[in-house]
Amino acid sequence: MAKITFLEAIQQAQAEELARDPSVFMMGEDIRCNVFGTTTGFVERFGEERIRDTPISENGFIGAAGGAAMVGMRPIVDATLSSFLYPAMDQICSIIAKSRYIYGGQARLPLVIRSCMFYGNSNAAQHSDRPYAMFMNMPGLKIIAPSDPRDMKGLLKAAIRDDDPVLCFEDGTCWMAKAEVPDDPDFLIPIGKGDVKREGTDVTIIAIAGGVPTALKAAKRLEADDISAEVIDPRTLVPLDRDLILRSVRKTGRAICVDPAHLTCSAASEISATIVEQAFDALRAPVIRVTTPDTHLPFSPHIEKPLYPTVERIVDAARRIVGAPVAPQTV
Amino acid sequence: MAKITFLEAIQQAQAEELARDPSVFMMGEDIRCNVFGTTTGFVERFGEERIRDTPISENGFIGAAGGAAMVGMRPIVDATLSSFLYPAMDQICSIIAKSRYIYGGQARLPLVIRSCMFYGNSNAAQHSDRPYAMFMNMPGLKIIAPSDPRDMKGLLKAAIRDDDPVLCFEDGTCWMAKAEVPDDPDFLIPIGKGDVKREGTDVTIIAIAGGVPTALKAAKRLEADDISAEVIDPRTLVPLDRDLILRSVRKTGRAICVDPAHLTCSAASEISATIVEQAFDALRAPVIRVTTPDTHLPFSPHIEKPLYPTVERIVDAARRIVGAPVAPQTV
Amino acid sequence: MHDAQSSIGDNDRRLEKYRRMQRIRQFETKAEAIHAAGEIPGALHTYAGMEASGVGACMALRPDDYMVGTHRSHGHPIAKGAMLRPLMAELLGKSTGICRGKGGSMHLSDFSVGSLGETSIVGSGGPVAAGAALGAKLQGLDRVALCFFGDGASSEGAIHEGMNLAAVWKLPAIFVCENNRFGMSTPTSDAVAGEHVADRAHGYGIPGVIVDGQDVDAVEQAVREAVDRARAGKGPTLIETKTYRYADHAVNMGRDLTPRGPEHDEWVGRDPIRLYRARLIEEGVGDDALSAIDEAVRQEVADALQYARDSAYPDFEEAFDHVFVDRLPIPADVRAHA
Amino acid sequence: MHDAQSSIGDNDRRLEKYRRMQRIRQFETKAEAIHAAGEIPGALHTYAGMEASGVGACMALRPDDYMVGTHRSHGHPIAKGAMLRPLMAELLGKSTGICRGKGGSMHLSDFSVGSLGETSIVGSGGPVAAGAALGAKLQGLDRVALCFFGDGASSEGAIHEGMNLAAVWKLPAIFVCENNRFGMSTPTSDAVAGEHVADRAHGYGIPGVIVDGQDVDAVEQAVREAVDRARAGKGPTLIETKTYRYADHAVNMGRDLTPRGPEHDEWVGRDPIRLYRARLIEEGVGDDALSAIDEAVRQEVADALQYARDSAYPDFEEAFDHVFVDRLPIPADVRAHA
Ligand SMILES: Cc1ncc(C[n+]2csc(CCOP(=O)(O)OP(=O)(O)O)c2C)c(N)n1
Ligand SMILES: Cc1ncc(C[n+]2csc(CCOP(=O)(O)OP(=O)(O)O)c2C)c(N)n1
Ligand SMILES: [Mg+2]
Ligand SMILES: [Mg+2]
Repeated sequence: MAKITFLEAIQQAQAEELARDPSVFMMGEDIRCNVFGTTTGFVERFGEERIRDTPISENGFIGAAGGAAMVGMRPIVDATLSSFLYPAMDQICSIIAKSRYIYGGQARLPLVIRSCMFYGNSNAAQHSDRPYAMFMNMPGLKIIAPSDPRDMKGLLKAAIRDDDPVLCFEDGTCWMAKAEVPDDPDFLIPIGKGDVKREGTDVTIIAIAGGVPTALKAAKRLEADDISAEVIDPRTLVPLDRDLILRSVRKTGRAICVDPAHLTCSAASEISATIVEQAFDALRAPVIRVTTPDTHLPFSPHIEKPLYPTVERIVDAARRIVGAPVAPQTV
Repeated sequence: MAKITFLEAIQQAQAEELARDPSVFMMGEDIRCNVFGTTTGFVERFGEERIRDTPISENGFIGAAGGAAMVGMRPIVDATLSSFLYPAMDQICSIIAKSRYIYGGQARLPLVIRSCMFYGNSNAAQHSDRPYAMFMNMPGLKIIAPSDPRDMKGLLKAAIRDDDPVLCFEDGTCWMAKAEVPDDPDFLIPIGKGDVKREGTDVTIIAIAGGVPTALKAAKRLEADDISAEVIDPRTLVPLDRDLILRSVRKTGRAICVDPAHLTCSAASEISATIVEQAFDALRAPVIRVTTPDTHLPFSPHIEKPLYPTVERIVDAARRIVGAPVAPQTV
Repeated sequence: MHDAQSSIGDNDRRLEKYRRMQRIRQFETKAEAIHAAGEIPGALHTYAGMEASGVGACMALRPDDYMVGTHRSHGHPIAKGAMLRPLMAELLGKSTGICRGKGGSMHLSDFSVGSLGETSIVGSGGPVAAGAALGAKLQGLDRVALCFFGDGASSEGAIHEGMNLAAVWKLPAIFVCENNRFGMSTPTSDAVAGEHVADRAHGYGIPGVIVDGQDVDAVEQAVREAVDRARAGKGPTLIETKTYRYADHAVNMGRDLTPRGPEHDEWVGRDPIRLYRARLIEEGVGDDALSAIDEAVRQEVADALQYARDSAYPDFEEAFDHVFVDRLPIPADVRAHA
Repeated sequence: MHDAQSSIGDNDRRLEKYRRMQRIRQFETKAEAIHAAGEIPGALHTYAGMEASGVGACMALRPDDYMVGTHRSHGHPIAKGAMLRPLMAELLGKSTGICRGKGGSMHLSDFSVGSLGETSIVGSGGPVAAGAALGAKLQGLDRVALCFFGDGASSEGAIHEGMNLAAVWKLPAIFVCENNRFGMSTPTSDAVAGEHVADRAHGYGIPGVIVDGQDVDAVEQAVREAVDRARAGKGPTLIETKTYRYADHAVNMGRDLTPRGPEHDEWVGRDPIRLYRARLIEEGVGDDALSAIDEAVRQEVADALQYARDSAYPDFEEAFDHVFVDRLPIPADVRAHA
């Protein structure tokens, strides 16, 4: 066990799997020069054939990952930022998500597409995307969105070993978080299993990616109001651990979904809809979504920052549904 | 008033707006030859400059629509099938949805991107997409998804006159439906207003696109059980007429969301989440989603067809939440 | 008939080319008939007129080489040596189909003969082929990956990106543009800038070759040179086969939307199978031998159809297979009414 | 200084070129300093070393011609004649910024000088420029649309599709590839197949021109020929300006990731502004006149910075403007805590 950052966890997971399995290789734009610290020492250790800088052509190299996977390789694609997945939607949706199905199981596509959600730092609308919900609507893609170094490492390693395509969304606001992470080279976190990050009895806060630390802070703050919040991190968005969420909501009777992405058709919406469909009998209050509203993200910092879920908004939502007094709101 | 089909409604809407406004023009693959009957007589009437066959390069010509709109044109893009929007996601999400915002209002992008959801006819997974939910998660795009010829015509005309980019999803299962449609060249249906397709008191069925006729049939069938179903068609998905939906659910206390798209992060999920968030007090039963499950669509007809929402599934859902007896289910 | 191509002797090789073209033609003639009779659901895009392009190209490949195709998917796998039974069963949507009834006419991909997808999203095979070539290179195998795409597809960004990637990484890939003069109803010259698609090669610093797509030997020769180059680590080649499709974009759709010109008759006059048959006879191959092939293929096609008809449709559960490696759970309400 | 370019006399035109290059250089030098001091949020990609490319190209355009640029967005609008105050205010995220604080350093697009977006998604300007050219054509205007893109961007499908579309429709578009030898840390030769990006033109049947990107006159001349061709309805041209960026991909990020070679010093020695200054003096322009411009620009930049600093930040409500033409409603809970 060592205390490492989220970025170091990515680095370790990749290094261990590259060392373990010669069919694993990496490609992406400018990965050799190790801009963010996730490929430290890789060229020296694994060589330029396995650590490949690509042309700026996301559809081309992400599709090529699909082709390489079909012939037995296990590519890890570093797509840099999630905003750069749009140019590759063709290959992700029509080839990677569907080839196994449309050819009746003849194809196998073990590959990982990593991308960072790089929001909150004045990168403006074209660089601030958090688009996992789009991909959740497309069958055939597993999706992980870890919120701490331990989950990051265990899930990424599991993703690299998984025989299905996995999209890995890495929340830039979590990059510098540190945690104890096992050194065991076979430390894996199973894809599809959520985690209770904090136990509680009055309200369940289901939080995604960068929403998790915010939710944990809110839970702490709610202690002062004598509100006991349980915080659940699904960690994997597809398949979603609906059972864990429902179990918790059946216990608390209340739910808040915290999601740094846009509101409409979000993962938060999906979780809310699942709860009302399957745990209605247990529900004692509306399910509240605390997300980024459906506006784009502006460059100017002081109008950008308040758009993301905040501790205050979560605390208010919790107070409201638990029946505690809430600060007055203007509409 | 004349009785026309859904396809004829598209044809009329386009013809009228092309005739009305010289800045309107059309482009798309093979539109001149009028494969589906939506451009009958257009080349003769409006000329090849305004009715343009494009190369097979969706990102190129959809982006070009964005550029043309920025300089004062009002392009109508016929993207043929919704499955072909993926290659154009880059331009749709990064340019068309965001340019007005990122340049602080300097740009205006009045354009319409039409595409048909061509499912249910053995077109297999790569040609059967119904991806509107993906675009609902991206701010900056208005989205219409009409279910009958009248709405189709009125909404498409409104979309062409709208100063924002509008995606128009045309449900192939509605193509041949006929209805009375006004001849008035200024007949418009406002974007953002839903419609009560049938009044009822026991349960609200909110249905989308091709789900509407199915829901109406189910409502009829439910009469036999003495269940009075109200059927609401949002018609526009962005902006969504949340008020209309909530008003109805507050009246009936029950809701079913019928959506021919995949379940996870669907429009149905969004509607359900909205209901539980804002009309929880009125809810007397779980909100049920009747959608296509999260599998791809197979070619073989008799395993494809049962995947879409059926009258039976809606009827069962209604019975279940109204408290009537339901056929037993195996899990 | 799906032996290792490399072990075929010279005479056999010629007969095998003839046989594969016949198999494509007869398979499709039958398919078209039963499609018209309503026995095949969905659209049917035939390859008639283009057989020399697919067969010539695939005969230059080894069985373990890879190939990626298009929506016009019947010709490529047969050219690469696929058996007809699973292909015909697929057209009928049967569970014995090569894609277990999931793919249908646009997706007759047989992975056992190296086909890595006949993808119906125009242009989308480009990156896949580059990736398969990359995989072979990383594995130290001397396999190549061949990508068929249409003239219309050349306008797609995916083809550009696939070619640039293959060229800059010197991947063992061959890009074969089957220029049949139309993309649906659009003449190539209305959609594709430049005189020849092969001219694009110059921009990537790779060879660009134009070949008579009705001459199976010429196509084979051109592709063989590209394959040799690819195996030698010298990178990809772009080959344009000038060819022609006889039928409408998709058959039995009503009117033919293809705006054919006066050159139509000339093209039909240069039928690749008839041309090759004449050449073989000129070279001394007996008419009998060829007619025997025709007859054997007729029987093979009839057998395939019988097999397809006798096969069962997939069970409903199978709709939930192959989304992932593990079968998906089936929602109770869907199952209840399936 | 943002007069109609076409009305500038020959001497003025030369001084104007010099002035615009100076405006870019000094604007960025100042921006870099205050970015280092933390006054500008986000990343800052400077254009230093490339001024002749942008200014030469834009001086061949009319004020009413269109232009689309990139993430390296300071140079293009200034080259096209934009005022500095709203640009500097934008860098500081102020509501008086050209994008009202929504865009920042990567998106300094000034629509009033014909700029239709400096888009930070690499390659995404290609289709937009083709579309603007199409719009001008449909409107019967003789305007052209110029698209700046990088060597790295040439690998994107969007650039290919934009060029093919423009070529096949003979649109009045000019594609200017600013080849500064790197895309981030990647040398052009590692990412872009073929010797020159301009070689791609052959595949589209359009002229491909290579020009010294450090020579503002040469760039202007090359672009002018392309513009004339475009206005005459003869379609697009692809021009590659061979140039160089001095700073790291984005400045103040720590270490310079650009793997520079021995040619670095040579490039720096061919500074486009110094070269042009020397040429003008050789041609008889007085050193005083040029120094007066330097000084005037210094004052202009200082004024712009003062203006930017004095400006207010946008109100929170503005975050909900410009998603659509009508302002979005602000959710109550978001407003309550903003
Ligand atoms: C991305 C995409 N756009 C459009 C289509 C519709 N479409 C199917 S085939 C076809 C024409 C293809 O032309 P070409 O590439 O020349 O192949 P051909 O049909 O001539 O063999 C089109 C436009 C599609 N399947 N995929
Ligand atoms: C689609 C996309 N992919 C990747 C990036 C990240 N990125 C920003 S600039 C850049 C390099 C661009 O190189 P080039 O086109 O040569 O322009 P230059 O920066 O050299 O001016 C990259 C990879 C991006 N912004 N957009
Ligand atoms: Mg063709
Ligand atoms: Mg560059």
